[in-house]
Amino acid sequence: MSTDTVKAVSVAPPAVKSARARRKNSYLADFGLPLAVLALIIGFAYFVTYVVLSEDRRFLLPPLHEVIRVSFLDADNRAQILEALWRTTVIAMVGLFFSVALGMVFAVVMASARWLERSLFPYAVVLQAIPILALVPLMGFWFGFGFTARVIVCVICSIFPIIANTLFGLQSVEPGHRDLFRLRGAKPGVVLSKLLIPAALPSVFTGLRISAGASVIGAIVGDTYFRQGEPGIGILIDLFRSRLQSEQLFGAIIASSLLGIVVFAFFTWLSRRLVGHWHASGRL
Amino acid sequence: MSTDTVKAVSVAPPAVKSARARRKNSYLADFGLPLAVLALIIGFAYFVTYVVLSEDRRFLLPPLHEVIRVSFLDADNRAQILEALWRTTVIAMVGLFFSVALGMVFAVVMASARWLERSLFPYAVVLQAIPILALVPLMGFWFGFGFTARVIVCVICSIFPIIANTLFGLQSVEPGHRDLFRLRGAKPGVVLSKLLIPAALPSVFTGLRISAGASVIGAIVGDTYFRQGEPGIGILIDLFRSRLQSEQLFGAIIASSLLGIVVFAFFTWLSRRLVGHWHASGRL
Amino acid sequence: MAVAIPETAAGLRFVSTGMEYPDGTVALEGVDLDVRPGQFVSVVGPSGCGKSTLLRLASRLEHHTSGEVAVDPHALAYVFQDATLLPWRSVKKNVALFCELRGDGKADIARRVQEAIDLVGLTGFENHYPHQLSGGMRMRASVARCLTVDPGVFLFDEPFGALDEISRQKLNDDLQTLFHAQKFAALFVTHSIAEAVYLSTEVVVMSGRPGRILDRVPVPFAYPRDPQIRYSEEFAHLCARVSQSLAGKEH
Amino acid sequence: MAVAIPETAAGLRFVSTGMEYPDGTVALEGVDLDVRPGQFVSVVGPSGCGKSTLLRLASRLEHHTSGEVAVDPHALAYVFQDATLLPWRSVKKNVALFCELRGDGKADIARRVQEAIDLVGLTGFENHYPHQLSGGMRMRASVARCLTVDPGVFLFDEPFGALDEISRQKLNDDLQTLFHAQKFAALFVTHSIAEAVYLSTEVVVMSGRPGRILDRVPVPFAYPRDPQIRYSEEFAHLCARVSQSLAGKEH
Amino acid sequence: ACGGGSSDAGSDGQGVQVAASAAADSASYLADACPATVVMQADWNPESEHGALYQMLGGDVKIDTDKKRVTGTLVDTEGNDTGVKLEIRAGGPAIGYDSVTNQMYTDPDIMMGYVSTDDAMIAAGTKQPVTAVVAPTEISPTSIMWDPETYPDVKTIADVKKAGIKVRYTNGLAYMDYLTSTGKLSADQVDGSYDGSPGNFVADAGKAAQQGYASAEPYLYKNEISQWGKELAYDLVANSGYQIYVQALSMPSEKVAENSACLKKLVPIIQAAQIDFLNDPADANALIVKLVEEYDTGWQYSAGVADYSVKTQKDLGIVSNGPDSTLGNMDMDRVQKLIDEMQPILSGKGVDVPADLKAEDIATNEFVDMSIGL
Ligand SMILES: Nc1ncnc2c1ncn2[C@@H]1O[C@H](COP(=O)(O)OP(=O)(O)OP(=O)(O)O)[C@@H](O)[C@H]1O
Ligand SMILES: Nc1ncnc2c1ncn2[C@@H]1O[C@H](COP(=O)(O)OP(=O)(O)OP(=O)(O)O)[C@@H](O)[C@H]1O
Ligand SMILES: Cc1ncc(C[n+]2csc(CCO)c2C)c(N)n1
Ligand SMILES: [Mg+2]
Ligand SMILES: [Mg+2]
Repeated sequence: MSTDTVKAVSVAPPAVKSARARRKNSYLADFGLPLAVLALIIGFAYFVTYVVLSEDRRFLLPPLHEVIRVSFLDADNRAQILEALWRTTVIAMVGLFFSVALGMVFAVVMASARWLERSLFPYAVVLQAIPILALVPLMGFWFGFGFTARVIVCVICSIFPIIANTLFGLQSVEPGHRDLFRLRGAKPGVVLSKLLIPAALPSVFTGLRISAGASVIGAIVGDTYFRQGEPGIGILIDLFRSRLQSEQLFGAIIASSLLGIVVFAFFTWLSRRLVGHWHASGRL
Repeated sequence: MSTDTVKAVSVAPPAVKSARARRKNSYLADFGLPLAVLALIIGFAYFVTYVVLSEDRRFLLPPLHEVIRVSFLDADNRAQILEALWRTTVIAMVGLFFSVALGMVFAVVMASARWLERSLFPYAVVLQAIPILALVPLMGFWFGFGFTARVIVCVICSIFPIIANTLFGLQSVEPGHRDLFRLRGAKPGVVLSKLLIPAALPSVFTGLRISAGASVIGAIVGDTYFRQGEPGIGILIDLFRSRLQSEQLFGAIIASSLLGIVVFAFFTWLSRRLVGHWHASGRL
Repeated sequence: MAVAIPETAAGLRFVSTGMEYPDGTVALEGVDLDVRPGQFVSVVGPSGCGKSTLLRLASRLEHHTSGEVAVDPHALAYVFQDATLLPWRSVKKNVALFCELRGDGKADIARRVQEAIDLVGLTGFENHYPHQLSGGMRMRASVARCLTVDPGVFLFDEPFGALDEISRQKLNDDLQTLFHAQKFAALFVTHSIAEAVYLSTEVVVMSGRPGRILDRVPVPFAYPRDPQIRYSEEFAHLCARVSQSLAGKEH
Repeated sequence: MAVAIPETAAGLRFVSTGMEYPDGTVALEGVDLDVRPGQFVSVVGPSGCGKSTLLRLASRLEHHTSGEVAVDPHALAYVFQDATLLPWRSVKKNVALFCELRGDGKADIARRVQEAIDLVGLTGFENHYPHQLSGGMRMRASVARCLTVDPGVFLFDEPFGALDEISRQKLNDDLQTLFHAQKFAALFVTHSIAEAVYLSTEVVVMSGRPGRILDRVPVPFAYPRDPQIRYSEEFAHLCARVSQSLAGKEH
Repeated sequence: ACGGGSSDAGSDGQGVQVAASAAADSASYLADACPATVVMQADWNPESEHGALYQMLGGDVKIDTDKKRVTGTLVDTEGNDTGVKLEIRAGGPAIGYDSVTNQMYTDPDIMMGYVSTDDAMIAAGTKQPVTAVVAPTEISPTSIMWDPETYPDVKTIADVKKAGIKVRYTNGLAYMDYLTSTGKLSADQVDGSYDGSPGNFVADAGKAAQQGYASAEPYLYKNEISQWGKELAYDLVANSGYQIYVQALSMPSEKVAENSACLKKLVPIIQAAQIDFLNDPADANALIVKLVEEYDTGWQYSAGVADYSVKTQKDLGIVSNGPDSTLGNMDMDRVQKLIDEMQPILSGKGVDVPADLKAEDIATNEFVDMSIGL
């Protein structure tokens, strides 16, 4: 034990003003640094556009301000993109709703017995690993080529993370907590609502964060194969691509990415609200 | 406290022979019941084939024995499917490898500071929510239309669950365990290898289970857009589809689903090996 | 091995009960023990001898591998060795859990919960979450949870081990009052011999692993017991006897 | 508020230290305490008074909000109130953790680990996992982990609370021997007044929340202490004084 | 096709034999005017609609099964070596369904590619202008087809509209914008989900009509898709007034001038090759079938469909001289008419086709040998 080390760690208490300073610091970290990273990425995009790509090839990644100007400042284009985005959003949300509802039920059923897990999990994997493309005519035959089929595609794309993470959450429930309920002879429904669901919630939210993006992709994929009814952003992306409209193409991509981020952010916020007070994963 | 209740719970100890009986029972539950469920599903498929579908629509879901006969009992067809499947497997595995490696690094970086998480997570979401279709020309320009691009598509499809679940695992590390390492002034690398990774492992495996199927889908999607180099099962699916070779189409779908299940089962097995001795999620 | 369990049995009964964990650890061997309503049996024994296992068998959370166990599982309360509070529930909601499970009315729950919280001295911490409590406070919340349900069989696994002597003595007195009033069957694991003697109708001394019953020390004091009996000679005598049994000495 | 910390300080020093948790709970107020190498200071006080908080400040795992804290963070060992064993490591590997973190050689680790395991009486359970242990065994594993590292500052948070009297007395004696040999600075939280007096050079009595130092009781016995001093009159006298301070009575 | 390498077609009758070298002063000696390798980007997998290109390959072809490209000596109508190589790159799936225009603007090695008039207009509107230098195909084989059993009274696209039949087409193709904007089909009867697979058509038993190539799909559905196995009826989209030059060989407009010397000699060779192909498609068709097999991108092409394709190209005048006696030239009035009709339609869809776009901006007959014709 040397003198120096002790001197080194003689720590003055945080001064009174530090609370405000810390908050300021946290604002900086919460918003400033992420914005700095965003700026960096935008800078990189411009670098690619203007330095890496020769003029002829600039359509591969058009300048961002052009993308914004053409896609979002032009009223017609903006309306077109936002309308299509809205329709995709509806599909994605309906799909996600069913994914969450069905996925959690599926997981709860599987968690209730090992043989059920072993019997059912493989089909969940198949559902996830199956190329949707291959099922298009069959699904079209049953569900038509419109809203229903698109929602189903979205569910297929986004249900598995919910199942896997809910199941993980259910299996991670502390044995001591289970004992507590067993001891008092709690009914399965009560165990579910008062123990299993709350305990699995942080995990479920992780599943939701994965499914957020997956549902958007699912809606876009569904758009691609099932084109009856109102066109969504997937159709628009296809269209812009075949019409070589790079700016609008990237505009549509940005719009659908933002949709993914918004859904993701929503669940992050919800998770902080619901589990932040007791589980670290909720404290972003 | 009634007399009856006590009588009711007077429990004789499990007899000595019960160990073997229990094992038998568990074999039944582990293999018998899942097989029964499989039989049920096959029965349902036949029902659809022969009862729901009229004869000229039977190609939408051909009889399973025909699928097997044409796709797997015919040597040529089997060779064709297995060869393509093998190539897809290679892509899926290489892709999954990078997903796991990059995804875990990404998660560890994000877990190291809140501002990093807030700064980087949105881009992971974008990566996941972006329609790959839209990036085809840009990726083709940079990475060609072959192996590299296909692996990248596979990574894009399968990295997010790894990131999200690893991050969740890292955030769920018990504060007391962190204290243990902080107390002894452990270096970040040591904390990572001796605390964070082991503690996050059960969660990481949940991510791997999701990514197992996603990597197969990613490889098939990559096949669709990047057809230079050796063709995989995705191309075959496309081919059978365009020729309405239903039996082979379903054969190929079954083969790729089995690939998904095999990868999934491998990680389930590995998770039992690695975390089964201490975490309930590893004990399937 | 079919030992007849008397039909009139209530409370707890172990008949040459043994328990071997799947990994081969034999935790208990040939335990014969009866705890009837109105009996307060304390168990003392070396760490790892199978005391918690005994309580887990009594609660049917674990299953014995030989002999027999009979227990009235209704109205069973069990203070676990760990606090096992639900981290997403505040102290108040944690304490309310058992009442909720029983389906009590809201007002009734609120009253019982507040009484129990006041009793264990957690007043003012009703809305705190478990991670905001000290170790002893967590155990007290856990005890409070069990105090809300008027149990017929009450199992305690070192409930007051994490408490200072003063809190401990207060809770001992409160528990004794409760026992005297409700006459439940109590099985109480503790490491404090004085506590065991002060509370119990009988102290059971267990041997090291595998746990067997080494000695049974009946405690003749009548309830309610005056805290001052702790300083009586008979009390000291009983403690010494338990202590000697524990140390493996014949008496 | 810049209190000069003597440059020669080693061990631990609190200078009018206070600690308020973010939720507003004031855990400590104006604590002045010095623990030099060769001093063994026990802390007793009511549950929830801030004893664990004091140790967490001493270990720099938590930060004080007023006053000053000085500590030599090297060679710090801390037996937490919970066992905090890593569930994926066997007992042996858990006990080896601190040695591994220090980068000891394999043979050295194996030797130290076995010594520590033997000392706490877990021989035979080296390859068990934490969930296969009893509560007391887990705490002993946790103590063993800290015994492997020859600490300069040793913090204990009720290390023996979950143990029976016999194991406890044995570990008390072993710890005393260790202290006498190594002369570390020890800060020891316990609820057993006898244990505090038996082990310490000084017993510090804390008040209920917010924790302040109510009384300091120096213990004059020389080391090594004969277990028999527990039955001496002076020992009883010291215990009584601590007990009274704890009960809030002036002495 | 293993290892992703290349293989020689050999001299077993696949491809046209190289007879001799063209004299250095002959019209078909390209070495002094053209790049050492002339690279052509096709818009799809090898098919008989691309016959002219494959006809120009000598017998010494090297097939890159990895990148889906074929290279060989560029030979003239006599089979003489022109002194340069010809590389034909497969399009469609081989390039991730990217557009030929994009490919030409990304890879400067590509000299020419197949671009249809409508796509050239779109390219002009997105600042990737291309100019067609020769149009080997006179009429687009793109058709709407339907089941004559279900709809015995339907003969034309106008009837399809009248009958209100759903029409499945591939999203993004401009011809459908034309048909719907001009009221030749109604917007609510079309469905852009056609992805090349016959599954949906067969599954609803021919209730809907579907897009298809007149030179391929009728044969395929009758002979190679056993679940259908019947005749299809169809009507060319061109019959409704949508007169594009499909698969016209084009290049970025800025490159036309610098390549004019080459084009002057090369375009007549292409014209002649198309005529040679129609007269004797056997060698080129054999190569096409072989390439499809070797490329292994999931596309299938039988000798039967290749023969049917050539026959249909002749019968329907898909490959023909058109109104004049020259094969390969473009009727600039026809192009201008299409521009005038399509400009407002495309602009309405958000594609900024310049209002003053002229036929000359996207097509030129400058290099066409007016004397070459069927
Ligand atoms: N889940 C388990 N698997 C295997 N062995 C176990 C398990 N739980 C406990 N044991 C073993 O059973 C024995 C008795 O454990 P138990 O928890 O009943 O002890 P205890 O008397 O309560 O000890 P303590 O006073 O330390 O709490 C111990 O040796 C322990 O290692
Ligand atoms: N993380 C926290 N957030 C808020 N309050 C806390 C936190 N940890 C402890 N406290 C509060 O600080 C006070 C002191 O807690 P501490 O754990 O130091 O008590 P203790 O003296 O160790 O008690 P015990 O003997 O029961 O272990 C308690 O009132 C407790 O509620
Ligand atoms: C058989 C056949 N099917 C699809 C295409 C692909 N394709 C290339 S250009 C074009 C649009 C024509 O206006 C289409 C559909 C093809 N070439 N041949
Ligand atoms: Mg125990
Ligand atoms: Mg404490």
